[in-house]
Amino acid sequence: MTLADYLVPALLYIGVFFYAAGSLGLLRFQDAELRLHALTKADNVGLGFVALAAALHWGSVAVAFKIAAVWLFALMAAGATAQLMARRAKTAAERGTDR
Amino acid sequence: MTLAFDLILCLMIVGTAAAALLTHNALAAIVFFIVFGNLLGLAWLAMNAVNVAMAEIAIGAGITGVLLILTRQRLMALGDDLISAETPGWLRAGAVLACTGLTALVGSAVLSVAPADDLGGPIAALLPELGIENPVTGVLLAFRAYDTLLETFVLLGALVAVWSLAPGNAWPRPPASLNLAESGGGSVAQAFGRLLLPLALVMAAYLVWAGSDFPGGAFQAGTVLAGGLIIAAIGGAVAWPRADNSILRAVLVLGPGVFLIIGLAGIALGRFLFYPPGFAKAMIVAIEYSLALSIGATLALLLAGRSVAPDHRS
Amino acid sequence: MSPLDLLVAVPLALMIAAVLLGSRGRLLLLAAIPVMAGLTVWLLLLPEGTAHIVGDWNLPLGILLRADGVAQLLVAATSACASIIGLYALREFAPGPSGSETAHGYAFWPLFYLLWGGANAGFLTTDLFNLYVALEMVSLAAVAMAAMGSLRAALQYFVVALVGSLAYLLGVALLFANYATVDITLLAGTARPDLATKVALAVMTAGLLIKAAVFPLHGWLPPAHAAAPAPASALLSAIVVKVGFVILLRLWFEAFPAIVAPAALDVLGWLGALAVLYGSIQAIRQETLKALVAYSTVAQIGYLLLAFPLVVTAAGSDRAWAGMTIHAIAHMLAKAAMFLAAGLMLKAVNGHRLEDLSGLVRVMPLTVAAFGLAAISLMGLPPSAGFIAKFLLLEAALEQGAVFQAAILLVGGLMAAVYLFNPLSRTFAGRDTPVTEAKDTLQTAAPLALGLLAVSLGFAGQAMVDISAGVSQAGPPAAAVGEVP
Amino acid sequence: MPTLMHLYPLTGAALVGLGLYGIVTLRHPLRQLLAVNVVGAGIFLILGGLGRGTASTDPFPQALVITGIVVAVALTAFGAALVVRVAEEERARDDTAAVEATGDSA
Repeated sequence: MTLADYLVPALLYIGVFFYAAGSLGLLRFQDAELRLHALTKADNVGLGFVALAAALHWGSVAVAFKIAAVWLFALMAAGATAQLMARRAKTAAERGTDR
Repeated sequence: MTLAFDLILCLMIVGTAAAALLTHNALAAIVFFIVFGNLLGLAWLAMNAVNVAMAEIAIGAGITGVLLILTRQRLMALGDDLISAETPGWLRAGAVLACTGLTALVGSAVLSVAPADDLGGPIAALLPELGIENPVTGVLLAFRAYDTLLETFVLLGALVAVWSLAPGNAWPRPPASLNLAESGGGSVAQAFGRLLLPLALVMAAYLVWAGSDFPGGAFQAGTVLAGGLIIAAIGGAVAWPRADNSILRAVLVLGPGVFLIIGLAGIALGRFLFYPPGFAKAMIVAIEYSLALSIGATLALLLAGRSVAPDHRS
Repeated sequence: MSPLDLLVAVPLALMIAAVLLGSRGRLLLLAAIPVMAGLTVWLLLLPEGTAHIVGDWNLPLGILLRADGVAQLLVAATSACASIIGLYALREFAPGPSGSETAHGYAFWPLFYLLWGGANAGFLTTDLFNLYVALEMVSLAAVAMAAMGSLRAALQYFVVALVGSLAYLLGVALLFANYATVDITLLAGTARPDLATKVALAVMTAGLLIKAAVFPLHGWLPPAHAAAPAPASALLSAIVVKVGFVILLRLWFEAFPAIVAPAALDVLGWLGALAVLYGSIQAIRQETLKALVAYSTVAQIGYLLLAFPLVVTAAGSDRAWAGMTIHAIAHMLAKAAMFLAAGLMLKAVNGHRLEDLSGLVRVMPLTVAAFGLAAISLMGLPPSAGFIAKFLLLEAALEQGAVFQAAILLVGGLMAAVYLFNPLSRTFAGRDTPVTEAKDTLQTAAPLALGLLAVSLGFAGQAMVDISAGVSQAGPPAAAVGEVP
Repeated sequence: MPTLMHLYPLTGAALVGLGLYGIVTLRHPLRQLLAVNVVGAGIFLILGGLGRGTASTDPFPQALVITGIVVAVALTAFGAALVVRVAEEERARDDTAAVEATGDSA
């Protein structure tokens, strides 16, 4: 057993924990901003840990680079989407509609 | 471990499909459908069919999902509440019986067939002749190139069919804008769109190139391109062209056109869609690049919809 | 070089041109007609059983194209119908006086060529999955054209057509899993009467019966066909429903004749008989002209299925086969003529009811004559192609002692006479209706040419019988089959 | 002889039945369109799932499935556009009817 053999499952568990936290937030938080906050922050940290685990598991620099690119991309997409959704939620709240 | 994974995945697939069909809320149905599509992608991965997994997630879940969401939005803007009228109990009971019967029948037919990789061997034997290593690309662009050629015309025809629905005073104006960034402060969406479009282009080019030897290919690449175009349109970074824009029309027919010309050129050498020995890969890559471009534009415009009249908002 | 692929490739190339040019490019049709006519003649002259693979890829991986009797006759009739309907449509789908184009004017032409190429692809291929793609090409164009008339009817047509296609595709999936091929000629050699094959055949047949609008799955057809613009109605009734029918022929008589139970054929025959009776009764009851013509299609499709049990029986089976095939092309020509003529008449009187037609024969005698010629073929009166078809079927039925089928054939002919005589007699009787439409020579000539063709083809009866017999029952050409694992 | 390999194609069979139930019982055309896509996905699972060998998956049905997915999205897009157009026309008809009704009463 190498260090990676311990690290990979450990990272996966940490990742899953953040995912669970994010999902819990999505379910329990009251308004759109808080829910988005849980979804984008916690889930992307979770994704980061899972990505790290995957990169370690395959143990190749090229693969690690690709996985890092995927994670960065997911971060940007989540950020941009969350911003759009938050703005939509804000205008909807101002107009007093629920759509 | 794998069996448990397969079982849970299959149960989730059936469960999300049932939820998508049975829920009263149309938006929830669409969301369940998108989850369903992504789970199907996982199923294809579990079956070692990476090419299909990519196509399913990108097209089956992605494009179809966006299409359903946009359609719902357009319908709601027209005052359609998307509530499916209650069907009478006898009809539902009959449907349950009939569909259970059909499932049992199809299921027992499925069980009577032993799963087997029958053609993988013969295909692998022929691939060196083509100079490519991805067998699925080989089937799509060589052995079944005729199917694929006709299919690209179905896609083109679908766009023409969508366009044909434009009301009299709208043609050939552009489709309704998807721009969400117009009312100030939209810089994030806009910047993201601007960033994504060139990224999508690079990604699409890579997918076509890699598709000869690894999973990927023209359809997956075209979908990535379409995704980039849609995001850019949402961010206001691109505006839909008019339907009579001649550059647009040229882009739309480029892929089917190149495919058809290469097919017809084959006649000079023997038969329709015959690739000259040694040039098969070059032909396939040429077809795939032009197809990816056309597919990307076609899918994006299929999502955008038909021309709308000047006073129309949606 | 071979017409088998060019008959598909040329319409597709024209579709590309039409996407680029829209209705400004509609005169390309004038170049397309001679080219397609030449290719069709070439196809008819090919030696019996000519077949070749696409590209360089043998079965079971590749796709086999083949010119058998059914393909030759149906492609020829499609060429004739599409060419003449296209000429009729030149005026209907043209840019406006100021050069402005409508969405319909633009979209009709690409869809027209898509339909033409898709139908030819379907008639000429022996591959069941390739047939699926061809079926979708045709359905897509057909629904879009129906939508130019009535959006509601088109939506209903769309859902029904989609369900039919999926049922067909489900069967294709089961067959591929079971036999590792979807080629009809290969399936014919290896067909087994096992569960998967039976389920596949059942769901495919159900799907195709929906697509061919066979009673009681016909509900979508009359509204869609009656509401569409005249050229679109003509294409739908003449060509589109025949594609589903040809796939049925391929499945029942080529891929799986060895395992089909006679009882199953009898069921299809019964459905056909019901379709003849129901469609005719409905046609008699209609008060609008295009609905009448559309229900007549439901009835006429019935004859095609009525012939199914006659074909498989050994005695006189050639005759029943020929009668069925000739009936398919006779109906194509006659129904296209009738929809075009009906379109002209209704436009002239600016109405749609039968009573609006009164006295029309004095104003547009040639168009009424075209309607009458088409009616002669649909009723099965000599010397029309419809007569040859019904005569052959009747002879086969009597020879096999199938009194029931013979009776339906006769009753159906009589009922056709009733429902077709009604609009014709109106044009002769009563006051003159004010006519609004300016005359257009090409549009007047189109249904007349199709009607004359439907009637005069009866004189070529023997030639058609000979062509229809050209079925390559012997299986695929040896050269086309690769290593089957 | 059922094997574990039958799991995915059997799931496909279940999806075919479920989707058909949706097509029959759902009255809104957009929901029917969604149901049609579920049936299609089920058929694809049958086609691809029965092409699995012990070590590899047959690329031939994979290619057919990809073709099928593309045809499905093309038809779905047209169907969706048709649904919107029908709703639009009906809305316009309702509006005209409403205008005429008020015109009569005035």
